[in-house]
Amino acid sequence: MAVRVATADFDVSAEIAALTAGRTDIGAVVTFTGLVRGEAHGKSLASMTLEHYPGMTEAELARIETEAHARWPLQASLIVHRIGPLAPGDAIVLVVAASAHRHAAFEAAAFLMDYLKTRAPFWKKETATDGTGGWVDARDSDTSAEQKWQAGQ
Amino acid sequence: MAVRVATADFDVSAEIAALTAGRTDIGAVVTFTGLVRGEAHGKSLASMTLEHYPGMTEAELARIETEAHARWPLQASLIVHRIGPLAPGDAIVLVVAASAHRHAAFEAAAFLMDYLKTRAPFWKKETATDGTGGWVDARDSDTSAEQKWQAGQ
Amino acid sequence: MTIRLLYFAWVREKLGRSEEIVTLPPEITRVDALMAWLAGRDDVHADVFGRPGVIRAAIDQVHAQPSASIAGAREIAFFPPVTGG
Amino acid sequence: MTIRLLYFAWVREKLGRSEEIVTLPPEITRVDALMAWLAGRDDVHADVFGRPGVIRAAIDQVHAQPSASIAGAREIAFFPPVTGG
Repeated sequence: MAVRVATADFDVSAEIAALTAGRTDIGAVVTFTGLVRGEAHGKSLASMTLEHYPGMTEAELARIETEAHARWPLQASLIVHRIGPLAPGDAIVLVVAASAHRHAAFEAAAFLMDYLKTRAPFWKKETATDGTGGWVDARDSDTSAEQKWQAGQ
Repeated sequence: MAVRVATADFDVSAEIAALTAGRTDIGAVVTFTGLVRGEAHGKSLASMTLEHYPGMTEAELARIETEAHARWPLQASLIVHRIGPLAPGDAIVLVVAASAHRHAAFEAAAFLMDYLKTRAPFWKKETATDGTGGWVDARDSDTSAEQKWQAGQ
Repeated sequence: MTIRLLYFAWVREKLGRSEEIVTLPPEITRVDALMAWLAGRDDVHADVFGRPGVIRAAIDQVHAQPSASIAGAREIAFFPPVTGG
Repeated sequence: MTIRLLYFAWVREKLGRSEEIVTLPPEITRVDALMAWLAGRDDVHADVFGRPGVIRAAIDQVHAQPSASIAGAREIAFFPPVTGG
């Protein structure tokens, strides 16, 4: 289990290699990479800045990871979230879940993202190419995605 | 959409980069990497060989990929499957699904793996460290995983 | 009770500060009471803290409901619903 | 009707060949009839093809049910349930 908050980009292959190095008990590795899209709310995006709550971010991501390990038999997991200024096409977040079997890895990775989206203290501020912008509103669909897990589905 | 059958290993980062290069309409990339586990059916595995049906393999993987694109709004996808001799820890298969949003990418990647497991003409032959071995039997759980999608769940 | 308050995203921007140390009257024992007390400071604070459900709180870096007790807390953060990932 | 037959995995190993070209009698029009006809060749073929449900078939590289027509087929493959991934 590991969490990391960084301005630097990440390398998916290197992270998978680090998690699986020297092990032969992992049969399935699922990764999720979130990218900045060039269009948001009908406008062309110029840039985005991610603010977070240092200390709580790491603590909350670790709690989310612990919860995933309690729910699924995971051999390893990783959450990397970038902060600071980002441009369209840039990677924002990486989640990796490794298990003996694929369904646990898929479900745990989806769970980690759903919980991260509603619980990890990050906030996005967008600037459109027309100069307008502001703080991104939370999406109701993210809250319902998290509640799905709480209902045990 | 792309499928590839190869003896060579793959690089997850390079494949993600190739699928997303020059695009800003992808917000979510999910990858699944299948690895050879060191223990199989209670025995320590020495090696594994993958046989396939050249021609049908590529055709069937392309049909599975087309079905995924019909079910989810995907910007890009990739299936890479290795053949020939493999050792514990080696990568066997890579599935990548890219979409604007994460739930489509997660579901499509899981679907691609479930269908690949039950429909793509690959066969594994295992050799244990004690010299015994043979062709791997299909798992009932893989068939039920595929049937879940047919039932529309 | 002396406590550290932290503000993030548009809460921070509207208040014009990222943190402050405050001394609370003894009758302020829950998150919602603290928000009502802050809302009474001035129009800007009323705009930020006077609409229940719009902003979230964390006590010592753990998400907290409006009804949560703030007894013994070292830091309390206020922020909009999170939008990372 | 002349047709190419392909065998994979333990079907290939038990039969000792990976492919053959056969000429079918005209009454063989479905996958299951072809399997019964192959099972009648000898004990080895009976062991492989005489247990319905154990092996799978594909007609011209598309999965086929036992009841599928083989009319016009160029190649028919027989193999165990797949185990890739």
